[in-house]
Amino acid sequence: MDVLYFAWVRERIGLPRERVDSSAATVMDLVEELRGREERYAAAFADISALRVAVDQELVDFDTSLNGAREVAFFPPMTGG
Amino acid sequence: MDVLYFAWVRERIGLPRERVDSSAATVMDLVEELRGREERYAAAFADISALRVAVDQELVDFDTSLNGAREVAFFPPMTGG
Amino acid sequence: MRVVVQDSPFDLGVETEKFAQGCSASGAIVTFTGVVRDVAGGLEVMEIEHYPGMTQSALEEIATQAVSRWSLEDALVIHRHGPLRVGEMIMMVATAARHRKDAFEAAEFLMDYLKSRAPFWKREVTSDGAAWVEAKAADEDALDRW
Amino acid sequence: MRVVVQDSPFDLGVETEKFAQGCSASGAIVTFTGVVRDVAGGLEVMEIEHYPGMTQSALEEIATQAVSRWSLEDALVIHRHGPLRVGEMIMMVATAARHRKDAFEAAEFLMDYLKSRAPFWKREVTSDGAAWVEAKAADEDALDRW
Repeated sequence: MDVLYFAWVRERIGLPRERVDSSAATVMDLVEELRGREERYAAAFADISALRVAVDQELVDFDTSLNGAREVAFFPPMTGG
Repeated sequence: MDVLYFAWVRERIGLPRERVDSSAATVMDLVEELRGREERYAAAFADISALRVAVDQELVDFDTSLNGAREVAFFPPMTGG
Repeated sequence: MRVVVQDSPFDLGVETEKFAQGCSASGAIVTFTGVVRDVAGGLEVMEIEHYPGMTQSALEEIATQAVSRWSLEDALVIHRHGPLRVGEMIMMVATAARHRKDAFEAAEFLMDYLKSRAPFWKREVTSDGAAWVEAKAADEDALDRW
Repeated sequence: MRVVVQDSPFDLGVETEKFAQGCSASGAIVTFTGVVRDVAGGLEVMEIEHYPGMTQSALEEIATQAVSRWSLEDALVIHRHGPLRVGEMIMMVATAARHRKDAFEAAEFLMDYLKSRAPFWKREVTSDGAAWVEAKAADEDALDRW
Protein backbone atom coordinates (compact mmCIF):
# COMPACT_ATOMS: atom_id res chain seq x y z
CA MET A 1 0.00 0.00 0.00
CA ASP A 2 0.95 3.69 -0.27
CA VAL A 3 1.74 5.46 2.99
CA LEU A 4 1.57 9.25 2.97
CA TYR A 5 2.89 11.76 5.48
CA PHE A 6 1.90 15.43 5.88
CA ALA A 7 3.09 18.51 7.77
CA TRP A 8 5.60 17.76 10.55
CA VAL A 9 5.12 14.02 10.19
CA ARG A 10 6.43 14.36 6.63
CA GLU A 11 9.31 16.52 7.82
CA ARG A 12 10.26 14.19 10.66
CA ILE A 13 10.22 11.09 8.49
CA GLY A 14 11.84 12.94 5.61
CA LEU A 15 9.60 11.93 2.74
CA PRO A 16 6.02 12.63 1.61
CA ARG A 17 5.03 9.12 0.56
CA GLU A 18 6.41 5.64 0.21
CA ARG A 19 5.35 2.18 -0.88
CA VAL A 20 5.05 -0.18 2.13
CA ASP A 21 4.60 -3.93 1.85
CA SER A 22 2.91 -4.88 5.05
CA SER A 23 0.52 -7.46 6.35
CA ALA A 24 -0.56 -5.27 9.27
CA ALA A 25 -4.17 -5.99 10.17
CA THR A 26 -4.97 -2.57 11.60
CA VAL A 27 -3.62 0.99 11.43
CA MET A 28 -2.10 0.49 14.89
CA ASP A 29 -0.26 -2.65 13.70
CA LEU A 30 1.16 -0.60 10.82
CA VAL A 31 2.26 2.11 13.25
CA GLU A 32 4.10 -0.50 15.36
CA GLU A 33 5.79 -1.86 12.26
CA LEU A 34 6.94 1.60 11.14
CA ARG A 35 8.12 2.50 14.65
CA GLY A 36 10.45 -0.52 14.54
CA ARG A 37 12.15 0.63 11.34
CA GLU A 38 14.33 3.58 12.26
CA GLU A 39 14.66 6.34 14.82
CA ARG A 40 12.98 8.93 12.60
CA TYR A 41 9.86 6.73 12.38
CA ALA A 42 9.92 6.08 16.12
CA ALA A 43 10.13 9.85 16.68
CA ALA A 44 7.28 10.63 14.27
CA PHE A 45 5.00 8.00 15.81
CA ALA A 46 6.05 8.52 19.44
CA ASP A 47 2.76 10.09 20.53
CA ILE A 48 -0.23 8.68 18.68
CA SER A 49 -2.58 11.15 20.41
CA ALA A 50 -0.84 13.92 18.43
CA LEU A 51 -1.63 12.19 15.12
CA ARG A 52 -4.58 11.64 12.85
CA VAL A 53 -4.94 8.95 10.20
CA ALA A 54 -6.91 8.52 6.99
CA VAL A 55 -7.41 5.22 5.17
CA ASP A 56 -8.27 5.57 1.51
CA GLN A 57 -8.85 9.29 2.12
CA GLU A 58 -11.37 8.89 4.93
CA LEU A 59 -10.54 9.92 8.51
CA VAL A 60 -10.57 6.83 10.74
CA ASP A 61 -9.49 5.60 14.18
CA PHE A 62 -6.22 3.81 14.81
CA ASP A 63 -7.96 0.48 15.42
CA THR A 64 -9.42 0.49 11.90
CA SER A 65 -8.76 -2.58 9.74
CA LEU A 66 -6.38 -2.25 6.81
CA ASN A 67 -8.09 -5.05 4.92
CA GLY A 68 -8.13 -3.97 1.27
CA ALA A 69 -6.61 -0.55 2.03
CA ARG A 70 -4.67 1.07 -0.81
CA GLU A 71 -3.63 4.34 0.84
CA VAL A 72 -2.88 5.24 4.46
CA ALA A 73 -2.03 8.82 5.46
CA PHE A 74 -0.59 10.07 8.76
CA PHE A 75 -0.66 13.73 9.79
CA PRO A 76 -1.09 16.07 12.76
CA PRO A 77 -4.52 17.49 13.70
CA MET A 78 -5.75 19.65 10.83
CA THR A 79 -5.59 23.44 10.93
CA GLY A 80 -7.73 24.53 8.01
CA GLY A 81 -10.14 27.41 7.73
CA MET B 1 -44.88 68.93 20.28
CA ASP B 2 -44.76 66.98 17.01
CA VAL B 3 -46.51 63.62 16.99
CA LEU B 4 -45.50 61.16 14.24
CA TYR B 5 -47.22 58.00 13.05
CA PHE B 6 -45.71 55.17 11.01
CA ALA B 7 -46.91 52.06 9.15
CA TRP B 8 -50.51 51.02 9.95
CA VAL B 9 -50.75 53.59 12.75
CA ARG B 10 -50.19 56.26 10.12
CA GLU B 11 -52.74 54.63 7.80
CA ARG B 12 -55.35 54.26 10.53
CA ILE B 13 -55.04 57.85 11.74
CA GLY B 14 -54.72 59.12 8.20
CA LEU B 15 -51.71 61.40 8.51
CA PRO B 16 -47.96 60.99 9.05
CA ARG B 17 -47.43 63.79 11.56
CA GLU B 18 -49.24 66.59 13.35
CA ARG B 19 -48.61 69.36 15.83
CA VAL B 20 -50.23 68.59 19.19
CA ASP B 21 -50.57 71.07 22.02
CA SER B 22 -50.75 68.93 25.08
CA SER B 23 -49.89 69.11 28.74
CA ALA B 24 -49.77 65.32 29.05
CA ALA B 25 -47.22 64.33 31.68
CA THR B 26 -46.41 60.89 30.25
CA VAL B 27 -46.70 59.05 26.95
CA MET B 28 -49.70 57.14 28.35
CA ASP B 29 -51.42 60.43 29.23
CA LEU B 30 -50.91 61.57 25.65
CA VAL B 31 -52.34 58.29 24.37
CA GLU B 32 -55.48 58.81 26.50
CA GLU B 33 -55.82 62.34 25.18
CA LEU B 34 -55.54 61.20 21.56
CA ARG B 35 -57.96 58.31 22.12
CA GLY B 36 -60.58 60.83 23.21
CA ARG B 37 -60.34 62.82 20.00
CA GLU B 38 -61.98 60.72 17.29
CA GLU B 39 -62.82 57.17 16.41
CA ARG B 40 -59.75 56.76 14.14
CA TYR B 41 -57.46 57.64 17.05
CA ALA B 42 -59.36 55.33 19.40
CA ALA B 43 -58.94 52.58 16.80
CA ALA B 44 -55.22 53.22 16.31
CA PHE B 45 -54.53 53.24 20.04
CA ALA B 46 -56.97 50.48 21.02
CA ASP B 47 -54.28 47.94 21.89
CA ILE B 48 -51.18 49.54 23.37
CA SER B 49 -49.37 46.18 23.48
CA ALA B 50 -49.34 46.24 19.64
CA LEU B 51 -47.58 49.62 19.63
CA ARG B 52 -44.12 51.02 20.25
CA VAL B 53 -43.22 54.59 21.06
CA ALA B 54 -40.16 56.81 20.64
CA VAL B 55 -39.65 60.15 22.40
CA ASP B 56 -37.18 62.44 20.69
CA GLN B 57 -36.11 59.49 18.53
CA GLU B 58 -35.30 57.11 21.36
CA LEU B 59 -37.39 53.98 22.03
CA VAL B 60 -39.10 54.33 25.43
CA ASP B 61 -41.86 52.80 27.55
CA PHE B 62 -45.37 54.20 27.73
CA ASP B 63 -44.87 55.48 31.26
CA THR B 64 -42.02 57.77 30.16
CA SER B 65 -42.30 61.47 31.05
CA LEU B 66 -42.95 63.93 28.24
CA ASN B 67 -41.26 66.76 30.13
CA GLY B 68 -39.34 68.75 27.54
CA ALA B 69 -40.24 66.33 24.71
CA ARG B 70 -40.27 67.83 21.22
CA GLU B 71 -41.18 64.74 19.15
CA VAL B 72 -43.23 61.67 19.97
CA ALA B 73 -43.61 58.82 17.45
CA PHE B 74 -46.05 55.90 17.54
CA PHE B 75 -45.66 52.81 15.41
CA PRO B 76 -46.09 49.01 15.34
CA PRO B 77 -43.23 46.66 16.33
CA MET B 78 -40.40 47.12 13.85
CA THR B 79 -39.73 44.66 11.04
CA GLY B 80 -36.30 45.64 9.77
CA GLY B 81 -33.44 43.45 8.60
CA MET C 1 -17.61 51.85 11.34
CA ARG C 2 -19.99 52.77 8.57
CA VAL C 3 -23.79 53.00 8.64
CA VAL C 4 -25.72 53.79 5.49
CA VAL C 5 -29.48 54.26 5.02
CA GLN C 6 -30.48 54.69 1.40
CA ASP C 7 -33.23 54.01 -1.10
CA SER C 8 -30.90 53.07 -3.95
CA PRO C 9 -29.47 49.55 -4.42
CA PHE C 10 -26.02 48.64 -3.09
CA ASP C 11 -23.45 46.32 -4.66
CA LEU C 12 -22.89 43.42 -2.26
CA GLY C 13 -19.67 42.33 -3.96
CA VAL C 14 -18.12 45.78 -4.00
CA GLU C 15 -19.14 46.52 -0.41
CA THR C 16 -17.87 43.16 0.86
CA GLU C 17 -14.53 43.45 -0.92
CA LYS C 18 -14.04 47.07 0.22
CA PHE C 19 -14.90 46.18 3.81
CA ALA C 20 -12.47 43.24 3.83
CA GLN C 21 -9.66 45.31 2.31
CA GLY C 22 -9.98 47.82 5.13
CA CYS C 23 -9.56 45.21 7.86
CA SER C 24 -5.91 44.22 7.83
CA ALA C 25 -5.77 43.12 11.48
CA SER C 26 -8.72 40.75 11.33
CA GLY C 27 -8.60 37.04 10.66
CA ALA C 28 -12.37 36.66 10.37
CA ILE C 29 -14.91 38.53 8.30
CA VAL C 30 -18.63 37.73 8.34
CA THR C 31 -21.33 39.22 6.15
CA PHE C 32 -25.08 38.82 6.27
CA THR C 33 -27.35 39.87 3.42
CA GLY C 34 -31.15 40.05 3.54
CA VAL C 35 -33.00 39.49 0.27
CA VAL C 36 -36.65 40.10 -0.62
CA ARG C 37 -38.31 36.72 -0.77
CA ASP C 38 -41.75 35.88 -2.12
CA VAL C 39 -43.07 34.09 0.95
CA ALA C 40 -46.78 33.85 0.18
CA GLY C 41 -46.51 33.83 -3.62
CA GLY C 42 -47.51 36.67 -5.90
CA LEU C 43 -45.43 39.38 -4.24
CA GLU C 44 -45.35 42.41 -6.53
CA VAL C 45 -43.38 44.78 -4.36
CA MET C 46 -42.12 45.07 -0.81
CA GLU C 47 -42.25 48.60 0.51
CA ILE C 48 -40.01 49.55 3.40
CA GLU C 49 -41.04 52.57 5.44
CA HIS C 50 -38.65 54.08 7.95
CA TYR C 51 -38.37 56.94 10.47
CA PRO C 52 -35.84 59.23 8.80
CA GLY C 53 -34.89 61.23 11.89
CA MET C 54 -34.26 58.15 13.97
CA THR C 55 -32.99 55.45 11.60
CA GLN C 56 -29.39 56.59 11.18
CA SER C 57 -28.80 57.19 14.90
CA ALA C 58 -30.50 53.93 15.92
CA LEU C 59 -28.31 51.95 13.51
CA GLU C 60 -25.18 53.78 14.66
CA GLU C 61 -25.99 53.00 18.27
CA ILE C 62 -26.48 49.31 17.49
CA ALA C 63 -23.24 49.15 15.48
CA THR C 64 -21.27 50.98 18.19
CA GLN C 65 -22.52 48.47 20.75
CA ALA C 66 -21.44 45.56 18.54
CA VAL C 67 -17.97 47.02 17.93
CA SER C 68 -17.26 47.58 21.60
CA ARG C 69 -18.78 44.36 22.90
CA TRP C 70 -16.90 42.06 20.50
CA SER C 71 -13.78 44.22 20.01
CA LEU C 72 -14.46 44.41 16.28
CA GLU C 73 -11.90 46.02 14.01
CA ASP C 74 -14.79 47.33 11.93
CA ALA C 75 -18.52 46.98 11.30
CA LEU C 76 -20.73 47.93 8.36
CA VAL C 77 -24.51 48.30 8.16
CA ILE C 78 -26.37 49.17 4.96
CA HIS C 79 -30.17 49.26 5.00
CA ARG C 80 -32.47 50.28 2.18
CA HIS C 81 -35.98 51.74 2.25
CA GLY C 82 -38.59 52.36 -0.41
CA PRO C 83 -40.08 49.89 -2.90
CA LEU C 84 -38.13 46.66 -3.56
CA ARG C 85 -38.77 43.73 -5.89
CA VAL C 86 -38.34 40.01 -5.22
CA GLY C 87 -34.64 39.12 -5.26
CA GLU C 88 -33.43 42.62 -4.42
CA MET C 89 -31.12 43.02 -1.46
CA ILE C 90 -32.72 44.80 1.48
CA MET C 91 -29.72 45.20 3.73
CA MET C 92 -26.32 43.86 4.70
CA VAL C 93 -24.09 43.84 7.75
CA ALA C 94 -20.39 43.01 7.90
CA THR C 95 -18.15 42.41 10.91
CA ALA C 96 -14.38 41.96 11.21
CA ALA C 97 -12.69 40.42 14.24
CA ARG C 98 -9.58 38.49 15.15
CA HIS C 99 -11.48 35.27 15.73
CA ARG C 100 -14.43 33.74 13.93
CA LYS C 101 -16.59 33.37 17.04
CA ASP C 102 -16.60 37.13 17.65
CA ALA C 103 -17.28 37.98 14.01
CA PHE C 104 -20.21 35.52 13.86
CA GLU C 105 -21.71 36.57 17.19
CA ALA C 106 -21.46 40.28 16.43
CA ALA C 107 -23.16 39.79 13.05
CA GLU C 108 -25.97 37.79 14.63
CA PHE C 109 -26.36 40.41 17.36
CA LEU C 110 -26.60 43.16 14.73
CA MET C 111 -29.23 41.21 12.83
CA ASP C 112 -31.32 40.46 15.91
CA TYR C 113 -31.31 44.15 16.83
CA LEU C 114 -32.02 45.33 13.29
CA LYS C 115 -35.04 43.01 13.12
CA SER C 116 -36.72 44.37 16.26
CA ARG C 117 -35.13 47.69 17.22
CA ALA C 118 -34.38 49.62 14.04
CA PRO C 119 -37.33 51.76 12.85
CA PHE C 120 -38.23 49.98 9.62
CA TRP C 121 -41.61 48.55 8.64
CA LYS C 122 -42.19 46.19 5.73
CA ARG C 123 -45.35 46.11 3.66
CA GLU C 124 -46.02 43.41 1.09
CA VAL C 125 -48.08 44.22 -1.96
CA THR C 126 -49.55 41.25 -3.85
CA SER C 127 -52.29 41.01 -6.45
CA ASP C 128 -54.67 40.35 -3.52
CA GLY C 129 -53.82 43.64 -1.79
CA ALA C 130 -51.29 44.98 0.66
CA ALA C 131 -50.42 43.90 4.20
CA TRP C 132 -47.91 45.05 6.80
CA VAL C 133 -45.45 42.33 7.75
CA GLU C 134 -46.07 41.33 11.34
CA ALA C 135 -43.21 41.21 13.82
CA LYS C 136 -42.42 37.67 14.86
CA ALA C 137 -42.33 36.63 18.49
CA ALA C 138 -39.20 34.63 17.60
CA ASP C 139 -37.42 37.84 16.56
CA GLU C 140 -38.28 39.53 19.85
CA ASP C 141 -37.17 36.41 21.75
CA ALA C 142 -33.89 36.34 19.83
CA LEU C 143 -32.84 39.52 21.66
CA ASP C 144 -32.89 37.74 25.02
CA ARG C 145 -29.64 35.95 24.37
CA TRP C 146 -27.60 39.17 24.19
CA MET D 1 -23.22 23.56 -4.22
CA ARG D 2 -19.70 24.49 -5.24
CA VAL D 3 -16.41 23.43 -3.63
CA VAL D 4 -13.13 24.83 -4.91
CA VAL D 5 -9.58 24.03 -3.79
CA GLN D 6 -6.97 26.21 -5.48
CA ASP D 7 -3.61 27.88 -4.97
CA SER D 8 -4.54 31.09 -6.76
CA PRO D 9 -6.35 34.00 -5.05
CA PHE D 10 -10.11 34.37 -5.30
CA ASP D 11 -12.14 37.57 -5.52
CA LEU D 12 -14.35 37.78 -2.43
CA GLY D 13 -16.58 40.46 -3.94
CA VAL D 14 -17.15 38.63 -7.20
CA GLU D 15 -17.74 35.28 -5.48
CA THR D 16 -20.16 36.77 -2.95
CA GLU D 17 -22.15 38.64 -5.59
CA LYS D 18 -22.28 35.59 -7.88
CA PHE D 19 -23.39 33.34 -5.05
CA ALA D 20 -26.14 35.74 -3.98
CA GLN D 21 -27.41 36.17 -7.55
CA GLY D 22 -27.82 32.42 -7.81
CA CYS D 23 -30.03 32.16 -4.71
CA SER D 24 -33.39 33.63 -5.65
CA ALA D 25 -35.42 31.68 -3.10
CA SER D 26 -33.33 32.62 -0.06
CA GLY D 27 -33.97 35.54 2.25
CA ALA D 28 -30.68 35.13 4.11
CA ILE D 29 -27.12 34.90 2.84
CA VAL D 30 -24.11 34.55 5.14
CA THR D 31 -20.45 34.61 4.16
CA PHE D 32 -17.35 33.96 6.22
CA THR D 33 -13.87 34.87 5.03
CA GLY D 34 -10.62 33.84 6.69
CA VAL D 35 -7.66 36.18 6.29
CA VAL D 36 -3.95 35.63 7.04
CA ARG D 37 -3.20 37.54 10.23
CA ASP D 38 0.19 38.31 11.72
CA VAL D 39 -0.46 36.89 15.19
CA ALA D 40 3.05 36.78 16.66
CA GLY D 41 4.52 39.64 14.62
CA GLY D 42 7.06 39.31 11.82
CA LEU D 43 5.09 36.81 9.73
CA GLU D 44 6.74 36.58 6.31
CA VAL D 45 4.59 33.90 4.77
CA MET D 46 1.95 31.38 5.76
CA GLU D 47 2.25 28.10 3.89
CA ILE D 48 -0.79 25.89 3.62
CA GLU D 49 -0.17 22.22 2.88
CA HIS D 50 -3.03 19.94 1.95
CA TYR D 51 -3.79 16.34 0.99
CA PRO D 52 -4.73 16.65 -2.70
CA GLY D 53 -6.49 13.31 -3.04
CA MET D 54 -8.67 13.90 0.01
CA THR D 55 -9.29 17.64 0.22
CA GLN D 56 -11.93 18.03 -2.45
CA SER D 57 -13.99 15.05 -1.30
CA ALA D 58 -13.71 16.00 2.40
CA LEU D 59 -14.96 19.52 1.65
CA GLU D 60 -17.77 18.21 -0.54
CA GLU D 61 -18.87 15.85 2.21
CA ILE D 62 -18.93 18.69 4.75
CA ALA D 63 -20.83 20.99 2.40
CA THR D 64 -23.35 18.26 1.53
CA GLN D 65 -24.00 17.70 5.23
CA ALA D 66 -24.58 21.42 5.77
CA VAL D 67 -26.96 21.72 2.81
CA SER D 68 -29.12 18.81 3.94
CA ARG D 69 -29.10 19.57 7.66
CA TRP D 70 -30.14 23.23 7.28
CA SER D 71 -32.14 22.91 4.01
CA LEU D 72 -29.84 25.37 2.31
CA GLU D 73 -30.66 26.59 -1.18
CA ASP D 74 -26.91 26.64 -1.87
CA ALA D 75 -23.49 26.50 -0.24
CA LEU D 76 -20.04 27.56 -1.41
CA VAL D 77 -16.60 26.63 -0.08
CA ILE D 78 -13.35 28.03 -1.48
CA HIS D 79 -10.07 27.08 0.21
CA ARG D 80 -6.58 28.01 -0.92
CA HIS D 81 -3.26 26.23 -0.38
CA GLY D 82 0.35 27.21 -0.99
CA PRO D 83 2.21 30.30 0.26
CA LEU D 84 0.12 33.27 1.42
CA ARG D 85 1.07 36.73 2.68
CA VAL D 86 -0.44 38.71 5.57
CA GLY D 87 -3.80 40.13 4.54
CA GLU D 88 -4.44 37.54 1.84
CA MET D 89 -7.69 35.62 1.96
CA ILE D 90 -7.27 31.96 2.86
CA MET D 91 -10.78 30.72 2.34
CA MET D 92 -14.45 31.60 2.28
CA VAL D 93 -17.77 29.89 2.81
CA ALA D 94 -21.21 31.12 1.83
CA THR D 95 -24.64 29.79 2.76
CA ALA D 96 -28.12 30.70 1.55
CA ALA D 97 -31.30 29.82 3.43
CA ARG D 98 -34.83 31.06 3.89
CA HIS D 99 -34.17 32.28 7.42
CA ARG D 100 -31.15 33.92 8.99
CA LYS D 101 -30.78 31.39 11.80
CA ASP D 102 -30.21 28.54 9.34
CA ALA D 103 -27.78 30.53 7.19
CA PHE D 104 -25.73 31.55 10.23
CA GLU D 105 -25.70 28.11 11.82
CA ALA D 106 -24.75 26.35 8.61
CA ALA D 107 -21.86 28.77 8.03
CA GLU D 108 -20.58 28.25 11.58
CA PHE D 109 -20.91 24.49 11.18
CA LEU D 110 -18.91 24.61 7.94
CA MET D 111 -16.20 26.68 9.62
CA ASP D 112 -15.97 24.42 12.66
CA TYR D 113 -15.58 21.39 10.41
CA LEU D 114 -13.10 23.08 8.08
CA LYS D 115 -10.95 24.01 11.07
CA SER D 116 -10.62 20.46 12.40
CA ARG D 117 -11.71 17.99 9.73
CA ALA D 118 -10.46 19.26 6.38
CA PRO D 119 -6.91 18.11 5.52
CA PHE D 120 -5.07 21.43 5.62
CA TRP D 121 -2.01 22.30 7.70
CA LYS D 122 -0.71 25.82 8.25
CA ARG D 123 2.95 26.69 8.70
CA GLU D 124 4.09 30.17 9.72
CA VAL D 125 7.44 31.44 8.51
CA THR D 126 8.91 34.39 10.42
CA SER D 127 12.40 35.85 10.53
CA ASP D 128 12.97 33.56 13.57
CA GLY D 129 12.21 30.40 11.61
CA ALA D 130 9.19 28.29 10.73
CA ALA D 131 6.58 26.57 12.89
CA TRP D 132 3.49 24.48 12.22
CA VAL D 133 0.33 26.09 13.59
CA GLU D 134 -0.98 23.92 16.41
CA ALA D 135 -4.60 22.83 16.46
CA LYS D 136 -6.55 24.52 19.24
CA ALA D 137 -8.50 22.52 21.78
CA ALA D 138 -11.25 25.15 21.39
CA ASP D 139 -11.57 24.24 17.71
CA GLU D 140 -11.98 20.57 18.49
CA ASP D 141 -14.48 21.40 21.26
CA ALA D 142 -16.46 23.59 18.85
CA LEU D 143 -17.46 20.43 16.95
CA ASP D 144 -19.34 19.09 19.97
CA ARG D 145 -22.24 21.44 19.48
CA TRP D 146 -23.23 20.00 16.11
